[in-house]
Amino acid sequence: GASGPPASEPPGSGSGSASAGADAPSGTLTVFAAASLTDVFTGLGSQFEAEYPDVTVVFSYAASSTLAQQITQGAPADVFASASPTTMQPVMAAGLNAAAPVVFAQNTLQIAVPAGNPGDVTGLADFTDPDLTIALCAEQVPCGDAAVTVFSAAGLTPQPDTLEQDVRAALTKVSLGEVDAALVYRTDVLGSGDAVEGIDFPEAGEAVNDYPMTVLSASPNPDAAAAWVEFVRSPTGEAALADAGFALP
Amino acid sequence: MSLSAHIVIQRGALPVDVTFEVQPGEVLAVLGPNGAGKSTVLRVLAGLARPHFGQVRLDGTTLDDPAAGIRLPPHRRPIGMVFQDHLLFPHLSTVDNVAFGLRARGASRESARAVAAGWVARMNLSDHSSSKPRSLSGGQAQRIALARALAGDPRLLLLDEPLSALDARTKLDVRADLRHHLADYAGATVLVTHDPVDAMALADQLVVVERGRVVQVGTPVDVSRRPRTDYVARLVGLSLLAGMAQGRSVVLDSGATVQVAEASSGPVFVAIRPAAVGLYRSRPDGSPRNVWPATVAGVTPYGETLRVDLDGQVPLTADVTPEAAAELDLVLGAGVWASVKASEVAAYPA
Amino acid sequence: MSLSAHIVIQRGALPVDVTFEVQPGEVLAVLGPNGAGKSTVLRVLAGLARPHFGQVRLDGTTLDDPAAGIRLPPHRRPIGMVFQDHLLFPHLSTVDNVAFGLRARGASRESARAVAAGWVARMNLSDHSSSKPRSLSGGQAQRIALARALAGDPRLLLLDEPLSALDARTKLDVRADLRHHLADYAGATVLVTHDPVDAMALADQLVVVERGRVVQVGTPVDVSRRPRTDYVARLVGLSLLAGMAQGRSVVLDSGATVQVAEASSGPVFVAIRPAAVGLYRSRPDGSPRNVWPATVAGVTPYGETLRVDLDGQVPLTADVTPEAAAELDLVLGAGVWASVKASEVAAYPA
Amino acid sequence: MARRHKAQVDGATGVPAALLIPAALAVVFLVLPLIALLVRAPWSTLGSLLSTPEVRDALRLSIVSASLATLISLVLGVPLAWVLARSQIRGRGVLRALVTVPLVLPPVVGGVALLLAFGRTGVLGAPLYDATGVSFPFTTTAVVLAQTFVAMPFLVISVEGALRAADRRYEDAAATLGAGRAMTFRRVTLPLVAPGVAAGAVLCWARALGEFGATITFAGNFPGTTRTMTLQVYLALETDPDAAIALSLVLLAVSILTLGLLRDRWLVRQ
Amino acid sequence: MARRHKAQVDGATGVPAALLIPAALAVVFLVLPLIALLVRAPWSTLGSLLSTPEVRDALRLSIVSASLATLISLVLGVPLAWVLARSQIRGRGVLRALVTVPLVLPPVVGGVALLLAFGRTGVLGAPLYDATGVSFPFTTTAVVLAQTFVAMPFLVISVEGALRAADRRYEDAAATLGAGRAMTFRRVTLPLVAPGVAAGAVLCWARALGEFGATITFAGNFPGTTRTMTLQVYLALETDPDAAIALSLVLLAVSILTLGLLRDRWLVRQ
Ligand SMILES: Nc1ncnc2c1ncn2[C@@H]1O[C@H](COP(=O)(O)OP(=O)(O)OP(=O)(O)O)[C@@H](O)[C@H]1O
Ligand SMILES: Nc1ncnc2c1ncn2[C@@H]1O[C@H](COP(=O)(O)OP(=O)(O)OP(=O)(O)O)[C@@H](O)[C@H]1O
Ligand SMILES: [Mg+2]
Ligand SMILES: [Mg+2]
Repeated sequence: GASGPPASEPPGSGSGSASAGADAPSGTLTVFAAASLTDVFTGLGSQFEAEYPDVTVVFSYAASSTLAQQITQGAPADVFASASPTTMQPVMAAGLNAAAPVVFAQNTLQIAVPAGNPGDVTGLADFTDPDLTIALCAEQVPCGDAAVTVFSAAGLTPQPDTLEQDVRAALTKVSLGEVDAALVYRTDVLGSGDAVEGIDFPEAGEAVNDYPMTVLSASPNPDAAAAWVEFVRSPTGEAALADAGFALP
Repeated sequence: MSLSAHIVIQRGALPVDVTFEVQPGEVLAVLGPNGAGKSTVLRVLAGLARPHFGQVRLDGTTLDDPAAGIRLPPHRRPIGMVFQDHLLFPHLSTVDNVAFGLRARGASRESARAVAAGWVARMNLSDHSSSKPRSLSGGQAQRIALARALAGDPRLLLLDEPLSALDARTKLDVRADLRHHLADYAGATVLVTHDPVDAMALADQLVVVERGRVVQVGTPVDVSRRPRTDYVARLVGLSLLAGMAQGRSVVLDSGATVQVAEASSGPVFVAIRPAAVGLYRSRPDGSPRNVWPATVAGVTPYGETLRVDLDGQVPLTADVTPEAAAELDLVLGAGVWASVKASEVAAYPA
Repeated sequence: MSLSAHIVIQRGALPVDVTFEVQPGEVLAVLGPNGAGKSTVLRVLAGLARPHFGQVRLDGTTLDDPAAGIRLPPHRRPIGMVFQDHLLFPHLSTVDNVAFGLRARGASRESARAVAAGWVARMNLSDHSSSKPRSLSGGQAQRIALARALAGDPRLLLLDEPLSALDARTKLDVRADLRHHLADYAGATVLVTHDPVDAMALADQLVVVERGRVVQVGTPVDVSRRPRTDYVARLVGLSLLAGMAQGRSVVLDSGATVQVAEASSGPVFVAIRPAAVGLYRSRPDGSPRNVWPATVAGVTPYGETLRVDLDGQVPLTADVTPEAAAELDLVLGAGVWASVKASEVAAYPA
Repeated sequence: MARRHKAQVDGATGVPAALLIPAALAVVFLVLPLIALLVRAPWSTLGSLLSTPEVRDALRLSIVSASLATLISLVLGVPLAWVLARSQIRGRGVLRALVTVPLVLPPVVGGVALLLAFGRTGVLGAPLYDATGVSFPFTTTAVVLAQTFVAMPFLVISVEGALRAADRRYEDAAATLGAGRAMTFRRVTLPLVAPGVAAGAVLCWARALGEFGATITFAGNFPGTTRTMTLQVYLALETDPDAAIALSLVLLAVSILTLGLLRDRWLVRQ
Repeated sequence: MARRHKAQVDGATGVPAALLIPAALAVVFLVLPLIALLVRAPWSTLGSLLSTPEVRDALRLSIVSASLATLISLVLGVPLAWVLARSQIRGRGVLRALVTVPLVLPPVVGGVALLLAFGRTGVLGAPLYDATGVSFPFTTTAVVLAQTFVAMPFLVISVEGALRAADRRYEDAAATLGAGRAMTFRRVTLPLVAPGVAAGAVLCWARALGEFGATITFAGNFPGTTRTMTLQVYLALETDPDAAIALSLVLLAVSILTLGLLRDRWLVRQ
């Protein structure tokens, strides 16, 4: 986690050190991961390689939907870490997951406003103000889906000016001051630096977005894949995820 | 290496239908007014236009025969062509333009260049051998186009007014050179020209085309002495009249009578040289047997004489000296008398 | 509406430096060999090429004066121009090509069309008035180019070989028409041509340009009678010799002596008409005072006579009948005697 | 004999192998993926997809905005191409390089750049907003602007190429007939390079139609005003890839139809 | 008097207002966003960004793959353009429409189509994989293929436009000199339309360099093998938008430099 140097010494964890076994994983491990995991996974990757020196981890980051497409078209991936259960669906439908996907992280919504909060946004209720410029995610993407849930829980009808295709597009507009508020994930607010301020709101707990991960049935390197899933769910992994703003299941 | 052609093709509103033969080593000149179809005929011979009907044979090989579905593509024809507007390749230097055909026919770069350089020198343009066509004058461009066509040593040479842009001096040289080359040349040549002097100098045989049809065929001397259409007559500087001969007089369609040197009968053409026509203010009394009234329809300087077009029952052209013209007061519309000696009037069967 | 021009411009390797004046209503013909710079001069007058030095004034207005930084752009010049290669707009119909200049100068679409249709009719091309230039023959295209230039009623008319692609018949008509128009025309005309007949027929004044310089100026009759360079002499069909006169004999640079009709002294040119030259197999004994040995350098048919080029101390051209040529056995390199009567030889100061 | 000639004739009126083989390869390479898409497309659901008003709106918006973007590109871009090809203006090289910028910029970054320039807090957008209260983002205007920004360079570059290849002597002839530069341009130059302009317009329209990144960044994504067909396709990709393919095919069909009709009209003149 | 003329001269050697004003507007519109980007760019971090081996790899990969894609497009696309412009082949209209397909297809869908055709389970990919064990996706080859698929139509359309505008009579002249179609094409047609081909190649290269959607879908996003500069920008957008802008500017600078050098060479011939 935030403490300690990247583990040159393995974290003594209850899940047991896989490196102890005679069949220590080796070779190349290919991880298909949602683009929002770029920072966390890249960091975890080096730690993993330190623990399993015979393994080289290669990441391919893209939109979860793109990754799912690639996997169903026969992509040679070992692990798929998706940003939503929806995008995991096509892979499961095609029977390409080796085991039931595990949820390794969760994300909740936060209100993002430009630095200085020019629109004086205080809570979800401001999203119904037609004078404010509001960005939400489209229903088809996870953050949009979650937004629908929180608004109905709050009994509010938002007045968005745009329904963004991904969180990134929404955040760009917040950081440039084009919109007065947007509803995005707290991890994204955290990763956006000083240009964006986050405001918590009580209904956020109503919509929790799960990040599922699975080893793929066509995995060329199932041992390393299994080790990776373990590793992400180990205390080291959980600490890194928590640092990035994710909630743990 | 004889060429025989029967070409039928529709060009816009003009139906072209011509037939001719050219023997090996012979030069055929095609004469005719603008828009008669001369360039069209050359394009068919080159394979650039498809005839609708007819047959073109060179040397026993059929080049075109639409009915049999035969058409040899242009690049397989052993031809050389000079286009009316040169069409030098703008991106190639003068010498590379000339070398193009040699290269296309398989010569190596060096040998093609060497032969081409020889041709450029022959055209007196060695100074320009590495210039692009854009920087050549009109006449220089035409000489290079000629060299380009000749360099490939074609078996059929097609020339579309190859001398028209040349200055008088160069024309003499190029014409002489061309004549020289054509004399040595075993293939057939078809030359389109407007200049009767070129035709006389270069051609063994003349075909006159008007409105897509052949109107007269013959040797240059034949055609120039006995024109059969107004166009040819003007071309060779004669006045042409048509009529019925009865002994030594010919009755024209207008009713006038012309006395001629030799007796004949039936429909004839009558040709009169402008220099043989005398003009008078009042009816002359003398030996000339042909005397007609006329009005002046136009006066044009022609070299050092004046050429006078006359209207009347006997339309004629007369050449007079400027002094005579001043004396006769030859303004437009003036009435004069024209006289011609019967011995100066040639009649031949129409 | 007088034009005065002093034009200095470098074209490739050719330095052009010419000066001339054209009075209102006058036609100036520019003659010269290929590549002499004739088209270049026209392009400068049109504003399409920038002179490096000199001055062009039309009607008191300065069109070009590089030293003063003055240059009127082409479209502001009241000119009409016929290009050597026509340059008809390929996307416009014949009549729209002619109407273009009128429209550009502000006429309404209808009136421009009406005037243009008149011009097309005048060129006998009404049948083609809605065709695209691509479907015109070479000569038809040139007539339309002429109409296009004339239609705008320009104050300075620039003609780059306007008649060269016309057939003999049309040429007569268009030349007469052009002459007619030019006679009525108040502006100045500069005409580039290769054809001495055109120059004689149309020009009031001649400028002969060779290698970028003016070599002779004068009226057509003057220039044709008293050529000052070989090029001009050939152009008008004379043989030109240079020498020193002492009374009635002229000593040529080659050492030979020519007897002339009138006495003079100092450097002179001697001009001899080919028709005045007699050829003999052996030295003739008779009245002609000039008799020289020569060898045959070339024989070319010229109309109905043969033109014989002679080498020797006195290089000459002679016209002979085909019969005489056969009798004399005029093959290349044959030795002959040439004789000319002193009364046929004109000498004038060099 | 006749037979031999016959064979030669066929060989010549056809296309030489040196050209035909690569051309055929190109076609296979470009068309095979399309065929694969067609095979995969959920034909049965196409009807119901097309009948949703959302899709119809998106399609209409796409076509209208791409056409407007092409129109603006023609009006502004053809003169720019002329300046690049013909004028003696200093710094033409730099200018040309700058014009190619939007070609290379990742579209999303292009969208960011547009926001920085024309957004509510942008270099030009902020004073505009302060003065008039008008701001471009989240409007259909923004869609057109984004598409124009991304697609105009295609037009400019192809028209410049056509202008350079054109014979300039016709422009000389027009000048001697009294036509100023503007008239020469309009009545001579432009008709002469019409095929090049048509090609450029096709490229421009197609690029505008397929535009995604700059649009979503600069204009946002709201049904009816800024959600073009491409945005619709991207959203569908998230949840129902087959629907996305079907929507793309609709977009394709419309564009092929439009281009087919227009190009035939344009090219007949030639 | 002289003064009046002087003024006229300037007016004429310059650019007519009717062209200058729209051209200037176009330049402002295209350049202003770029300036805004430049102002905003994190200049201080540029050095450290450029020194990461990841970025250098991505840049190299981008340039190499875009250049290869352009090369393939030239080799296959110019003949295709010739066939579209010159041959009498039946169904040319359909062919041309098909060629424009990748222009309109949203790039991600294009990537899906490529997967469906050339992927390991694709129409052509499956038999290929079964026979040889070779599969394209997720390799550098896939990057080149994706870029070629998306960019080649730009080349084809502009070259076709140039071919149509070219004077065909020069080809006639070449034929009478014994040059077959292939030689005529190589030695006459191609040099005559060189400016058009150059313009097409520039468009093609730029489009390939900026390509994102098809690449990430068909080739994946692996550092060193398939992560081009645009993909790098995309990732940076997720984590550090300022770095993304800086990376885009690097991409821009490289492309402007390359195009500037090449175009000057090509255009001088003209
Ligand atoms: N591509 C074409 N389409 C339609 N009509 C054409 C085409 N080319 C030529 N013509 C017409 O065919 C006729 C013959 O043209 P051609 O060029 O053969 O004449 P020509 O005898 O060579 O004339 P010139 O001496 O003026 O060159 C002309 O009336 C011309 O208008
Ligand atoms: N754009 C150019 N660049 C370089 N040199 C040129 C250019 N245009 C013409 N020249 C050269 O300038 C000289 C004069 O050319 P110009 O066209 O004026 O000759 P001309 O007298 O009209 O000849 P012609 O009677 O053959 O038409 C020629 O030697 C030509 O090669
Ligand atoms: Mg002709
Ligand atoms: Mg000239």
